Amino acid sequence: MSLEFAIMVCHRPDNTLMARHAVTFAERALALGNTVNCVFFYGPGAAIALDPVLLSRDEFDPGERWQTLAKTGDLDLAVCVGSGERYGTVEETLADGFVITGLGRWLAAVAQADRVVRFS
Amino acid sequence: MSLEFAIMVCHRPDNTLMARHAVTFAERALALGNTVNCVFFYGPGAAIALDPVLLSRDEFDPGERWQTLAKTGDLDLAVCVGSGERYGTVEETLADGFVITGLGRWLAAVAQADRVVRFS
Amino acid sequence: MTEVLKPRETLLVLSEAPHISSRSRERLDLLLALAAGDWPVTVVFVDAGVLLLAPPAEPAELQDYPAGLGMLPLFGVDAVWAERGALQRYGLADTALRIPVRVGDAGEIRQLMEDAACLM
Amino acid sequence: MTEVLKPRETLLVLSEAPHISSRSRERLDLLLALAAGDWPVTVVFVDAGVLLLAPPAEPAELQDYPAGLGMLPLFGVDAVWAERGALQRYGLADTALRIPVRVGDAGEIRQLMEDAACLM
Amino acid sequence: MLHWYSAAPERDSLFELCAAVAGPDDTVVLLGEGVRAALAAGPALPDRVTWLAMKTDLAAQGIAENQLKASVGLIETDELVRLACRYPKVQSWP
Amino acid sequence: MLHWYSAAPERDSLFELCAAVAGPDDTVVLLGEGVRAALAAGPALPDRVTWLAMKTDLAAQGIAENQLKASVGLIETDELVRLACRYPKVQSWP
Repeated sequence: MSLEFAIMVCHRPDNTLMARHAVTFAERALALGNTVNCVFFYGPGAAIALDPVLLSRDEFDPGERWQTLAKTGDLDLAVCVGSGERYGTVEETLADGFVITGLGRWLAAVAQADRVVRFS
Repeated sequence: MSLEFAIMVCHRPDNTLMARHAVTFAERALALGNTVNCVFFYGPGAAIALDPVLLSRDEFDPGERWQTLAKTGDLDLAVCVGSGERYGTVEETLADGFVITGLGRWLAAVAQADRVVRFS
Repeated sequence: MTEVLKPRETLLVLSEAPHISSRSRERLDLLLALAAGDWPVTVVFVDAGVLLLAPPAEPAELQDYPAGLGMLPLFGVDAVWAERGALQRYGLADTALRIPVRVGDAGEIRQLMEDAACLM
Repeated sequence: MTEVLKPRETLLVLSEAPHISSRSRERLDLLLALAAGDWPVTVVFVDAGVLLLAPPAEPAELQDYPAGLGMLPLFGVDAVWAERGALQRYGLADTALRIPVRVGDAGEIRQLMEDAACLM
Repeated sequence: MLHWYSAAPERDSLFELCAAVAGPDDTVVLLGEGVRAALAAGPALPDRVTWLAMKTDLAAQGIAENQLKASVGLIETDELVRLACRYPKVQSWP
Repeated sequence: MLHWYSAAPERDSLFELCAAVAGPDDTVVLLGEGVRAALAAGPALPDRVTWLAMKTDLAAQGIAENQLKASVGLIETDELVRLACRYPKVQSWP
């Protein structure tokens, strides 16, 4: 059975345990035959989408894993505009592969999804 | 009696309670006749020094209060280079009034200070 | 996006105290976005999240964002619950709160989760 | 800076678990910087911070930064303490730790704080 | 219902609420910091509920399997995905 | 010795350690989230120690003075500065 997931990512980038779960969950959900209609970066999660040229996250960089996944699958990496403004993730500092959107994008994804999950 | 303080600021920018304490402590320590030889932004505290043009911290922006204080007193606002790289605070994104330094700057401040305090 | 937005009965649990991280603010923003979008929404305040319900006693310096709760009745949201044990622990059991709430324990909170179509 | 750096007997308390925030990493970096700078330093692992002492069982994906503790003996730091209750709580009381530690309770930790010239 | 518990279990009050809310058909997955609740000396885990913990988080925090309560099962991500498919709803704590 | 306690007091284990470490001449200032430890229904505060809480943090979290233990004194920043001058060392928790 193939299900459609909407994934909210709200953990801080330096919570490497949750960071790894969120991206691995998306990878494996796809690998097991499901779809992911939206990954929504909300709250502190917006800082995951900072351009890697500004960063040196030597321990584990969730942003790069998400970018790689977005290149291979048809994932939509949506950063909440309000959260981005709080964490310095704006058009000038946004990593490739992410887009800045409003909460409406998330609500549309939830309305359509079979499963809604949140990594916090 | 006038004492010399070295202040380490390690709280996250969105911990508005601690953010307000750290800057108010520095303001009042000076007002009560003491000196502050260094304010060292370490760990998540490095994100306080992000350029406000990239941010909209509508609730409380500790960075602006620190900038104001630095203009009026002779405070040294030093951002740890290693922490800055983890939080996206680098020369291109650094707010006015802050400088990027190594941990050696902090150790020198501690060696000379009468009092060492940390806001975490 | 061409899909028609079908709002779903959604439950939000708010568990974090105000002002110590952006989390409580962002959960509240999400709640208000759902309510403003006419989603049928139920909210449960648990653990330190019940402090969002406490009457305002803010110093003006911090934005009183929990005041946004006052909009819930205007949006027709009346399914507002609070955890009994938390109200007692935080000294709010006999206090006039910002908005009227129904008080529930674990069993009632569980029932709310079962009744919701979507947990966010 | 022209002042001569006078190292001071410094005590660091490490209380946070690895990998769930950058805090434990940054406290460890600070410890190693002090040790490398020949500061006389004492470290006490308390609460979830004792997990930094657990033998490595990391998946290779996360950098094993607690391995840096192995440098402490090389720097001549042998004042390494751990909280007895925390070791028990986290199942480490009878485990071979990364580095040798002395085990203490609240009374001994207090004495270490009294003996230090500087608490960082 | 499926629960994901990722808060620090040292925060007793939230953990106790989650354990009280979870019902007989529920599964609680401990992940992130939450895995520390699986430690033998950790909080009580009511046995009407199925308790699971993410293996990688235990390893990353230096927690060995012999330090855990016997009642906690260990899983990896594929099983987490399957659980999220099997249960219609996931409650994330916090 | 002066202690600044700013962790969430719901994290029992760290709060208990701080309370056990603090001695008879010590003052513990509760600030940030830590002020919730001053609540009447909060953790036990040993009375050999002087307990203070930052007034602004109580107000910001919606905690009224009549919800507090009577043994906790309330202070503002000037007093925090004076305490940091009076005591040679401050231990920040965490």
